[in-house]
Amino acid sequence: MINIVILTLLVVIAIAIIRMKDLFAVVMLLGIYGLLSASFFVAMDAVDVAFTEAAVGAGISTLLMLVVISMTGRREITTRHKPLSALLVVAITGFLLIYGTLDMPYFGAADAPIHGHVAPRYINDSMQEIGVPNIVTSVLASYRAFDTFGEVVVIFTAGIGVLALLSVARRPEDPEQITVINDSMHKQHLVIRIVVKILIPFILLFALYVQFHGDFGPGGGFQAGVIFAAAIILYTMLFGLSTARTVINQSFIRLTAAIGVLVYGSVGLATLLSGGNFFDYDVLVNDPIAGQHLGILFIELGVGCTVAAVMIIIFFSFAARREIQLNNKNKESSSC
Amino acid sequence: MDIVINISSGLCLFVGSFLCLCGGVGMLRFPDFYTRMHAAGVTDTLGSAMILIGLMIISTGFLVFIKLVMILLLGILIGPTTSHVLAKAALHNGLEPLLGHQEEADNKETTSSNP
Amino acid sequence: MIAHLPVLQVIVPLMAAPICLILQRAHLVWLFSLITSGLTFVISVLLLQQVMTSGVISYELGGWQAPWGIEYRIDKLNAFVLLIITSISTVVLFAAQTSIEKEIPKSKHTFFYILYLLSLTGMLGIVATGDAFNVFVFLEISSLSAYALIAMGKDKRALWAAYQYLIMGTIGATFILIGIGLMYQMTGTLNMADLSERLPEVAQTRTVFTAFAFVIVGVCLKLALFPLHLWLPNAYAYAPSIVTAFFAATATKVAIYLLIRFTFTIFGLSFSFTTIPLQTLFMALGLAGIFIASTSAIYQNNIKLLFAYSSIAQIGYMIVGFSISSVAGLTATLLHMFNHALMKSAIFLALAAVMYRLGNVQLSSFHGLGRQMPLTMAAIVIGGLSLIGVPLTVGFVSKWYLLIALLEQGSWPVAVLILLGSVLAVIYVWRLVEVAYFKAPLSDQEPVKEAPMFFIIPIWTLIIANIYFGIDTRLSVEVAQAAAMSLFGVTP
Amino acid sequence: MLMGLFNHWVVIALMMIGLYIVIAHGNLIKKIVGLTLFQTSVFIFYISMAKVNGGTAPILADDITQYSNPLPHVLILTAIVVGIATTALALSLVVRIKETYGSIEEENIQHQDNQSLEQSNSKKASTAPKDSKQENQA
Repeated sequence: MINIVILTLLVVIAIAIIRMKDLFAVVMLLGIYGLLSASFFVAMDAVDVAFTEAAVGAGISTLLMLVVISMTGRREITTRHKPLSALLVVAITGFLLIYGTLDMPYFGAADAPIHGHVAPRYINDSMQEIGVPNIVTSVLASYRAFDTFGEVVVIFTAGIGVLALLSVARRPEDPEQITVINDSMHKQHLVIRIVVKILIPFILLFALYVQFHGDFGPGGGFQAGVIFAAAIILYTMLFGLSTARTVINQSFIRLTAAIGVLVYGSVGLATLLSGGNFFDYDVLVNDPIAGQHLGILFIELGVGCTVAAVMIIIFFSFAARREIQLNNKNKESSSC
Repeated sequence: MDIVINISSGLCLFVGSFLCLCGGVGMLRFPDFYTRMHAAGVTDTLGSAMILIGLMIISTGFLVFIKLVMILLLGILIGPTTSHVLAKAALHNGLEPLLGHQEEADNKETTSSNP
Repeated sequence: MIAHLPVLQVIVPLMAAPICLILQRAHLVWLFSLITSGLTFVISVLLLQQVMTSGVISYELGGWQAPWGIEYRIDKLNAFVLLIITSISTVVLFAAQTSIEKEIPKSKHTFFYILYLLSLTGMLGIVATGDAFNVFVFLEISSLSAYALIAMGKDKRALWAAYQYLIMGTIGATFILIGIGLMYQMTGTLNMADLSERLPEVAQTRTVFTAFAFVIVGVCLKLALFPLHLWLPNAYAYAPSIVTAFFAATATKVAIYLLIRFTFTIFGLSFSFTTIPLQTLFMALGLAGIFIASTSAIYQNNIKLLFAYSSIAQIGYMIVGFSISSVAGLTATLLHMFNHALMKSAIFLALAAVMYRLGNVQLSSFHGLGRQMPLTMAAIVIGGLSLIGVPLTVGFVSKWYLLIALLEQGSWPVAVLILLGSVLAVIYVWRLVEVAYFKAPLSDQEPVKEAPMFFIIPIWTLIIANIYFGIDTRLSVEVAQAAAMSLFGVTP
Repeated sequence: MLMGLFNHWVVIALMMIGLYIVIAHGNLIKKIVGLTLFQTSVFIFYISMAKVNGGTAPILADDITQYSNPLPHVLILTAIVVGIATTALALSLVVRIKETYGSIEEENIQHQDNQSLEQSNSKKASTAPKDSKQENQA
């Protein structure tokens, strides 16, 4: 029953998103949509997915959109164009999908073909073959390790793409001005700064917990990477980009992103050199189960590194652009 | 013993959910941003705390208990901070509280609700 | 290591990309990516050899048996497409360093090569894999890098073109995702070979029909098939010239490969062509594409835009061959994939050289260019002749096979239309030739020199291949025919 | 049938709302929001396929016999990551578009593009000889 309630809420939010013109509200609603769908995933027993969706849908993507809105303005000006043809396309697509559902197995049916054939092996044998209680982790990191490799590369690609589009040659900034800005901000945001200072170590600790606890409960490299990045982003938002950049060096973070992918790939190359197929962890150590554990540990580490690094890179790139825009505006207004 | 645990936890849960509900009603009924935020912030902090305490009482394992304590600490730390930041941001952007204009606001509400 | 070739094909460029980020120095990175791309070319040649002699290669990633783990499955079709991609990528990359010097700011060169390698990885991954979901993942790698690469163009319209491509591409990818999900729901498996065995049991259900429709529409969005082509012209016209040369030759080929793979292997011949009137639909769309795109090409003044429209028309030819659904028709499509890659990459590389010397590719800048850059212009002309389908060029070979396939089916009206389409190609190529050879150079134009060696060598390598494969057709036809036959389950 | 398929239908409605926003709205950020909505709804669709009545989360424990299907979860984990990667790239494109075009409304941008296209065509056709004359005079 809970799923129907959540679905109804989702529909309400989606309609509200269509109707709203204030982009800030739209983005906040999208964040809520992400969080609600994460709760729906929990109701559907997909705890790992829920964790990721909460971190991504309600966290990172909302944050990025807010940064962009602060640069581009928050009003949607034009009214909808060509609504009729859009409606037509959507209606055809929707009816085709509904037509397709008519022969679909019912929701939650245990005898649906989807639950036969491939999936039972994961559920029944993964403990003997891999020895990790969280089935999602064992499928993700061993049976379908190559998909996950692809996923890491997608994230890496996004990071490089954002860098290629937004990176700017760093100009030497006036250090005095920065300290002045920092001081003024310190007075403004005293409470939140202190709270954040208390929180950040715990967030980082939690990220590590998620990273290494992924075998037994929901979690893993991706979620850990996002949480780690969230801590750094929080720090950046409060203490300024230049301060954060002195803490985390630009080229160091790029190196981390590259190394994450390389670590993941090297596990595969190591298995090749030990005589197995790519990502066949069995051959890493004498005992296959121990080999699987070792392989999963390393690739999760690779995922964590890359994801955290790329998320930080993306945020830094956006923030740097924003800073430059603000600087230019300030100069213009002062010169006038 | 079981009965005591169950009743006390149920009581906590009930109070917690009641407070959350009050927060929701307050969000809808209060006149301006600051009072609404007050309703949401204060009642939700206590409401979620009560729910967590209720869950702690019936929690079985030690690990679950510790996790709930952590969530509670986090909530207590973050809830008021966010309310503070929200209020500050609103004030900074020039949103005035409806303090002196209470009567006007009341009048408006009554006129708008009586067509 | 021979046994691991299928995975190395994808892993080599993939691992090279992050190493490039560590190397940092643009010059070094160029050399490194060139070597990497060359290596993938060698691997693909070895793979093709292996497949032609000993049949299908199956490689189980992670050592897990096929439907449980991910499988790489190389048959004649993918080995052929792999060869097209890697060869073009290597040749184009050779000219990359010189070309992007003037089109992309220095600080972004490293990122350019990384994205180029990632895009190559994505395409190779799509082609090599035997797992339906893995296709989606690698599709996204290649698309994301493509969006970023296109946006690096120096014209501001590149940004808008990249954004439009991103929206259309993501919708397409999500459609494919929906289709894969529906297929998975009805069969419980994601492996392509396994799907093809289990789909016939449920082929009559409405869900499988919907899955088919969504996959086809999604692939056609990526393919820029006629009504869904709107993103392509601007994306190709305003991207950096090297990127255009690479994508025009490879990206659409990968999409056509996917279309063939989904219709022939996964859903099977009988389902794809008998339960659904796909044949007539694709025939009509292909023909419409040929005529409408060729006509719009005639009116373009930006030469890159002109040839981008011509690409859409050429996709139309491939789709017509595909829609015949006979061995001969499919052979023509595969041949045209190969041949079109050769001619379009040559033409766009030559345009990159023009861009390098002149800074733009407007028609008016071509005045008298035939005498100033003789080698480059000659390459464009030969490429154009190939597009038209003049004998002794590769374009003739594939059109010949297409016509034979059409006449075999007795559909001579379509054959006449195809020939008419070639007339349109004559017109748009002639406009360029006329300006370049029969008009005096504008007096305000600085006389320009011939393009540097880094352009001339790759351009003429491709042009010579154009002529060689136009005369000696044994190799390309043999492979294409074998691939087509294996898809129809006919033993030669 | 109504109860069995109700879930799917609602999810399809959500997908279509997302798709509608992408196609019909002109604001670039709103389009990205629509795209995210569309993708998230597809994720919901996948995850509801994996549910087994009476099943639990696929984390092995001693006293549980029925688990939900773990494979769609894995696929969607990957797809979520792909989604955020696309969003990040799209947003960076929007930032650049705003900087160069000064607007994030589709109609406005299209208008500017058409103008510049016409300009370049007419300039090349009509002003090129004029320029050459000027140069000759100089």
